[in-house]
Amino acid sequence: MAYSIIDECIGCGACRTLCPAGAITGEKEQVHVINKEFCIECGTCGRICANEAVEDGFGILCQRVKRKDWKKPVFNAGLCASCRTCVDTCPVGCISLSSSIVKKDPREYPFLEDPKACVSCGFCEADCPVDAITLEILSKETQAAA
Amino acid sequence: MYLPEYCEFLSPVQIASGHHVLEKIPGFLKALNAKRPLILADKGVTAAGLIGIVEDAIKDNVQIGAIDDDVPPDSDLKVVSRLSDVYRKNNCDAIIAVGGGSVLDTAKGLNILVSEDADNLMEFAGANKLKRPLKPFIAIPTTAGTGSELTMAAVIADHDNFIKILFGSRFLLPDIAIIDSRMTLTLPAFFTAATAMDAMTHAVESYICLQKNPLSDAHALSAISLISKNLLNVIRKPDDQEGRLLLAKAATLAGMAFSNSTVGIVHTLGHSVGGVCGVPHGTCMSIFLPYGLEYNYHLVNPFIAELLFPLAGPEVYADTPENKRAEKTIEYIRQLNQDLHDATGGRHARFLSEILNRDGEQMVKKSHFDAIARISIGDGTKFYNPEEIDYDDSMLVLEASWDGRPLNRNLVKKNA
Amino acid sequence: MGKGYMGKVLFVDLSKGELKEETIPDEVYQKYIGGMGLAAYLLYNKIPANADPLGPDNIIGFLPGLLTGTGSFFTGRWMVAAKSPLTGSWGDANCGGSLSPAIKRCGYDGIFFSGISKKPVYLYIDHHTKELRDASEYWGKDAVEAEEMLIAASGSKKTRVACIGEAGEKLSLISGVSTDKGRMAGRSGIGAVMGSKKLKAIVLNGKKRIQVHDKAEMKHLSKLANKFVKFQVPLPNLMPGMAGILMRALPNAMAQDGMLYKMMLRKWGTVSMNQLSPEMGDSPIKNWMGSSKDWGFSKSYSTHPGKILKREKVKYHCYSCPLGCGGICSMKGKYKETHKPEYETVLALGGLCMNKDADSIFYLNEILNRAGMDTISAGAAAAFAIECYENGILTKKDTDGLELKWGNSKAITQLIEKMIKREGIGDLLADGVKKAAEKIGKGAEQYAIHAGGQELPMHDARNDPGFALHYTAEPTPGRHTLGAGLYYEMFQLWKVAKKLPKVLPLYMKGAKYKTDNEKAVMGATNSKFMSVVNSAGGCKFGMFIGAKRVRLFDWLNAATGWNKTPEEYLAMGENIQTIKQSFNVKHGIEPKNITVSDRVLGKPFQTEGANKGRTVDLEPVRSAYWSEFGWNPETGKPTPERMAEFTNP
Amino acid sequence: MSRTDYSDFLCPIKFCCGKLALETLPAELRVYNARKPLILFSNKAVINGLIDPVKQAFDDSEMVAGIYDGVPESPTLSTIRELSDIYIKNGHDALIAVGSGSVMNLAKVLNIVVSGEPGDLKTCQGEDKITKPLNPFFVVPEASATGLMANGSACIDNFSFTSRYLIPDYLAIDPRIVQQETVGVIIDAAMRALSSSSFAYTLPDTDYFIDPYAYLAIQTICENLIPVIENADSKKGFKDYLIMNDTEKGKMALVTASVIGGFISFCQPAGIVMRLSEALSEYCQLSSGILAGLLLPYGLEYAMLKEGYQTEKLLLALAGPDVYSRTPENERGKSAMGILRDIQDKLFHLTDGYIPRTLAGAGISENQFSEMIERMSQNDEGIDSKGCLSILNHAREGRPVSDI
Amino acid sequence: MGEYKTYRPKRKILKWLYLYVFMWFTGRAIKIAAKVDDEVKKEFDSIPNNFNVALEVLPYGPALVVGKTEDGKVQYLGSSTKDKKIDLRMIVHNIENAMQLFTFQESTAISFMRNRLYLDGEIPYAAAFVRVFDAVEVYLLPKIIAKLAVKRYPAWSLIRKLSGRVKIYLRAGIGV
Repeated sequence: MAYSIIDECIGCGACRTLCPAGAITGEKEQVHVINKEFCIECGTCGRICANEAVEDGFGILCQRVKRKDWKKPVFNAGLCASCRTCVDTCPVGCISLSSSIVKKDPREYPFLEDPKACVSCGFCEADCPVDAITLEILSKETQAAA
Repeated sequence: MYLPEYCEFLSPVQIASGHHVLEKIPGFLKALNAKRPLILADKGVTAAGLIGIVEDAIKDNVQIGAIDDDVPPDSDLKVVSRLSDVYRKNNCDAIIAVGGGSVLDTAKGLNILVSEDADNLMEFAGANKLKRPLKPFIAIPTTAGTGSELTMAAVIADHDNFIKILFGSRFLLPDIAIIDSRMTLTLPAFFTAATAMDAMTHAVESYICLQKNPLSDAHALSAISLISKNLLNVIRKPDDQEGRLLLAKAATLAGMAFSNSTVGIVHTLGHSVGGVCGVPHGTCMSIFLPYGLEYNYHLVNPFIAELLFPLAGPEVYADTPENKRAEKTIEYIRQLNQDLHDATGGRHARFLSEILNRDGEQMVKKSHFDAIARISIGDGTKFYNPEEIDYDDSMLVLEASWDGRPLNRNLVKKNA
Repeated sequence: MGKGYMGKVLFVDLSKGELKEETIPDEVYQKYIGGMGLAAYLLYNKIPANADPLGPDNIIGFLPGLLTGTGSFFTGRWMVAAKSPLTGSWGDANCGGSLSPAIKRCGYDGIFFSGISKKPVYLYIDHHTKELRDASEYWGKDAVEAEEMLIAASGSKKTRVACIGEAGEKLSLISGVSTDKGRMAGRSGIGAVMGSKKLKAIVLNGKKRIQVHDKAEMKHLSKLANKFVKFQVPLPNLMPGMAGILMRALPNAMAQDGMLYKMMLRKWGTVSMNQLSPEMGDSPIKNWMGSSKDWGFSKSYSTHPGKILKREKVKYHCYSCPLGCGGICSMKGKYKETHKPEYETVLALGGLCMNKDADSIFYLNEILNRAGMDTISAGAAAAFAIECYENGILTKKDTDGLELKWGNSKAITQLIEKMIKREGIGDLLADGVKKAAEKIGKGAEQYAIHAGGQELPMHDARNDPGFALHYTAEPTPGRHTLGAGLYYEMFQLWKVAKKLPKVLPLYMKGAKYKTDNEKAVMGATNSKFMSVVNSAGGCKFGMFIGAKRVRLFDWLNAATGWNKTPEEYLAMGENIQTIKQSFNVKHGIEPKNITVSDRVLGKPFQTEGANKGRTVDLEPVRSAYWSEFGWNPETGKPTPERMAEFTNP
Repeated sequence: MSRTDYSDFLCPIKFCCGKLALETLPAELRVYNARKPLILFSNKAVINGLIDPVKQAFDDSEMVAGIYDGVPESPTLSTIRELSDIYIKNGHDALIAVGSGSVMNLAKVLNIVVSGEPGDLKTCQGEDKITKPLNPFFVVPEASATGLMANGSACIDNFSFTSRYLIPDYLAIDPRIVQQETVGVIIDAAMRALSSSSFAYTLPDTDYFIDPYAYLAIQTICENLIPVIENADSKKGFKDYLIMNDTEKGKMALVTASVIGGFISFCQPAGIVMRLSEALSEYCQLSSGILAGLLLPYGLEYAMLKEGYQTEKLLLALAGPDVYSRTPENERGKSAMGILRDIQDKLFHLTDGYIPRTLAGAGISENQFSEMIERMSQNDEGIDSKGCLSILNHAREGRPVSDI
Repeated sequence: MGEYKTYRPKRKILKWLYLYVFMWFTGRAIKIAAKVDDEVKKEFDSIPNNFNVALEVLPYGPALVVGKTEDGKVQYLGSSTKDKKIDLRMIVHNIENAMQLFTFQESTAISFMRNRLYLDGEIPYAAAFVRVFDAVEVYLLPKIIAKLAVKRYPAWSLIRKLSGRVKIYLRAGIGV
């Protein structure tokens, strides 16, 4: 069930720019609107909204989470079957494949190519057929290094 | 109070009872989101003009898909498939069945066909074959007695190869049962007595048989007290609407009781006599009821004693001493049969030899006894009777009930 | 509560340029699952009888499988289906890559195109818009280049493209559709249908979520399958070749367990068969004339698996595949890299034409992928031309000066370049061997090896009679993906479904050629199972691992919430086969006329090589196979009442 | 026409109580074609170790069960969201709630969400807004079950729902579940059920379909409440493992009675005693059930005088046909009230004073009564405040109400 | 907050084995009783030929399949109902209820009445089969146990009971 924005919205537009599905429309300082048909329930708007003006399908207000505390995917190459499901399901496309993850193994494994773009929606963790992905708060250096 | 080690109770049918309930059917249909019902009945019901009453009650705010009233006395596969074409042609989306046991069974079979949109009923024969709730189905019983609007079973005959097919599932139950006093107002005295005794037997047997459980007992007790208070004055004053309504409610309560605590020997023998000699069901019930109590006397006499209170009322109950109450109950029932016999001018039979058909011959003859006994030991209700029944036991009871003399209890075979 | 499928399809009328969505009721999915089944049901009803395959009435559909994107493994294949211009019958081709989930993420279980567009167009769908866009600037570009330009134009790295190359544009009847820079859906000449409609490509970038009934059960089953895929034993490079020689020598055959083939696939991919098949007699040599003698160990050494593996830069996994049999190889010359050529390509361009030169095979593989032409048909056409030239039917003048001799790789390369550009002899051969033989005449038919117009793939029926049955009796003739004796052994369906014949662990080779009813039952079960697999988007390499290890039916139940038994699924497979055959009957195909040349059936039998003395008696097994489906054993046609069941009201 | 003119009655619950009742869960799920139930346990249920018997009930069946233990006492919407996520992600198709009222309440709201979509929470609010039957919902009550689960209403945070589709489809009462319970809780549940069924049973114009349920509830409570409390903590002898002894049967019967009481309070509008005891329970530490028991005789006498409730019928249910037939016509009402009062006395002795004999013992002062009655009469005018005041005063002194 | 785990049901192997042995023995005993005891033979005459009766435990439990072949001979057809023509099924809901039945804590009628056992097929033949089942139990078990299993303990002569019991135990246990 799609998310919805309530009247506390001050129209700052943060969610409009960040929504991976481009489902949010609205003018500056006006109350924004989420288009039910396009919303993919990734929860980004709920996390980014400064004064918590976003309700999820159940009508529960979403809590704001500071961007640095957003949980990002960590890939366990031992379990991974390199089946590219996560690459395809990521709405912002911040996961891509590289064959230099496991030494002497020509297979391509996923890695978080663009940590800033990741909106911590958790689709990769939910869709991975072998549960090889866990969402964790990335420490400073791993975020910079990737 | 009797507390069994394990018991089950279910009666998920909505009961709408009162004097002007038919007018509420459009509301019920809307709640079940149905718009075009098919009304089913049999010749007897239309002859009594009941269809007219139902039609006028709902005509102005519901479009009736179709009205079909040639359902034969015992329902048949071919009739059900013909009705399914009528249902589909008029694209109905609900069934309203007005009538007795056979109309309700036909309606149940029809509901299977149209909801699963199959065309061969045999796929669903047997127990628990249905997997989903069926389309909306409202039952309006017109004989205050059979209680078949509350049973989960439907029996449909297949006349080509002479077998009766049993369908058993919770989804066969109607969504709503309408108890309207106008439906039984014009029931002649003889039928009223027969159906009321049928209801009385349901209540009494469900109180004494193996599946006895607290809830069905409570229903049985209130059914018995309602019938015994109202039966005789309804027979004497047939147009007493209040009495008719209470009798109809009693029949429904008895139906709830016996669909959870199944009946025993009275029905075992009743079905067999009905099958072999074509005697109406109610009549056999009233005849065999005292004998059923006497047959099981040695196992269940404390329960029979408890029946005296709803039957005879507080005064008689207080007067008869503890150990005599069971005898008194049986004697009271025989007396009730006798009063009904007089009130209906002799048409209400008190024992087998008295059963006469329309043109006066004896329907049951001693020569039938052998066939009746053999069929009775194969009847489903036999399992639920406290005491085992075999060929000789049924012969013993048939002999006794031929001329109405009480059953000699020590002849009954007991646990060796 | 998800159901695994999206419940909608998109119909595009190219003549009017309109896009119309159509919802599909749940009952249709319960009967035809999706993918191949859904395509068969819709196209059977919507393509009018004897419509011109290259005309406006023909409809081409792109469909994902039902299980695509649901968390199951081996289910990333997509289907393209239409009336085949090559065979005039039901045509379908399927391919891996990562297009299948992209179709589903646009919210559709199938995208269908009818009519003909006046100017070249391509369909663009993303989360917000779906429209036909002008493709004139891409028309004429080869498939890989067009794909790169279209992805750049769409502005998102996640866009997936399926497009045709030059061959499709030039309506070559052996052209196909390419995706992921070279994964080919090549058979049945579907590329020509796209070309005839002036449809250059479909460009998809949807973001819809795929909901599933029981996600936890899907993961439970996927982890089970992954355990078997990861089990690997070290294998030396020449092991397959040696095994081939051993299998040729032994009088009896061993029932194959899919795990062995899985391990070879995981290490080398399908090229692991490059030496094994010719040695054991599974590969046709020298236009089906030769035998394992002509293409010995030394000749096949140049393309043995180890050599191919050395060129492989990185392994390639299709979407949702844990096995990864593909690869990207580096190349010298004009094109720097190409998809690792498959076993079929290597044998069609190698053994079939006696061409030993591996570099030419790599180069031809790349230019054929870029042109969007089916490598098997191209190799078969080249072999056909060489044999005609050898027997004087084609003179030097006809071949514009090319010395078409067995193994002359330079001449073969130039011939195929001509076929792509339809120049001279190339124009003659670009429509497949059957049309070429008709145009040349002078008794060239005997050298044209095909079934109903479709060039035969690189599996010799004389070695496994199951192939002969599936080449001729199937609604789509000449296909090696639908079934064979070997496939039945590896599927191990008798472990999950009741009343299926079991395979003896060890049996005499002669037993393969007996025409008892059990062979027909095995063949029918193969076809039914593969219909279900193709409808669920499954890849047959995954299914080879074994039905109890890779549990397709349990995945289907968990994804959709149904509670169907394996027998019910096989019955649905039978339903889908019957629709395809009804499509053929509706379009005037006579199933009993679809035959293969005697050379393939071993009449007269070969005197040397692995298939020495082997002949295949096809007729009795074929009619038994047809009666398994309840079709008429003589004509192979379903009864009219059965066909009436499929016409929707 | 009098009120018997129209009555509408529906009890869709399938009761199943007794030995091996839990084992019937898989069979019952098969009837609904459900294959994967989600079982919710309250914290208390987990402490009492109820998980194992329920789990073993599913042994040797083809059903995979999802076990979620530790449903919080006061659930919020986010619990619903988490549970519905689990329900949908694991493809469950039926709900089984084990334990006390709060789990049942949560399960009903969860069933609304998972049968349709989360948006239904908003659209189905209020009275009878649910249009179609929901997914199967089974209930395995603990002895402390307050009967709340049997009625068709549920509420969470600020949403409240009432509909006949919320009533559970199946109710399994199993001795293994009903065993561990403290005496106070049993009494509270029993007295609440006794008061709601007594009012339903003695309605001026009897509703013949509610009567059997009410009659049974009253009869069971009177016969079993005292014996069960007396040997509540008796250990099970060897014989008891084979055949159920009376206290076990008694406990099961009491739970059935409290469930039926809950169901009746859903069919009938709440009686004067129920409303008063709800209000009173804020003023003292006694629970509303025990207060209802205290007020019952006085409330009934008042109702008989004011609206002509048939209290003489009550004697039949309380004492059985023998006593009923022997007491003459006019004293039956009085002796029924007498029985109710001496039940109260027995409870006073058994719980050695915890349950007071009369309202005085509850420690509520005079002016608190009047203040409470004003507050009550604001929100629903139907209250006859003078009558309530007299009931409370009589209850305080323990003097039967003889005049209004 | 609570945590969630799926519980995959375990199989009760011991109880299954107990039932398997018991049903196997009872099945063979029924076959022999049909030859030895004329009352049982009369019951089987009322059942038509080529008619199979199965007492089955859902979902995986053992079954007791007894039937009459074309020429009227009573046969014990093994303990699984897979691909056999079954005309009458007496289905026990789960293995616990079957244990109640076969450890005689509940008689056949009581377990039928408590809906632990339900019928799918012709009722008259089911009644006949239950009578046969009771007769065999009277033969096989001592009186105090048989009384629990049967509604009414028949008043058979001692000779008939003993001779029948010896024959059945011998033929069913050791004989073919």
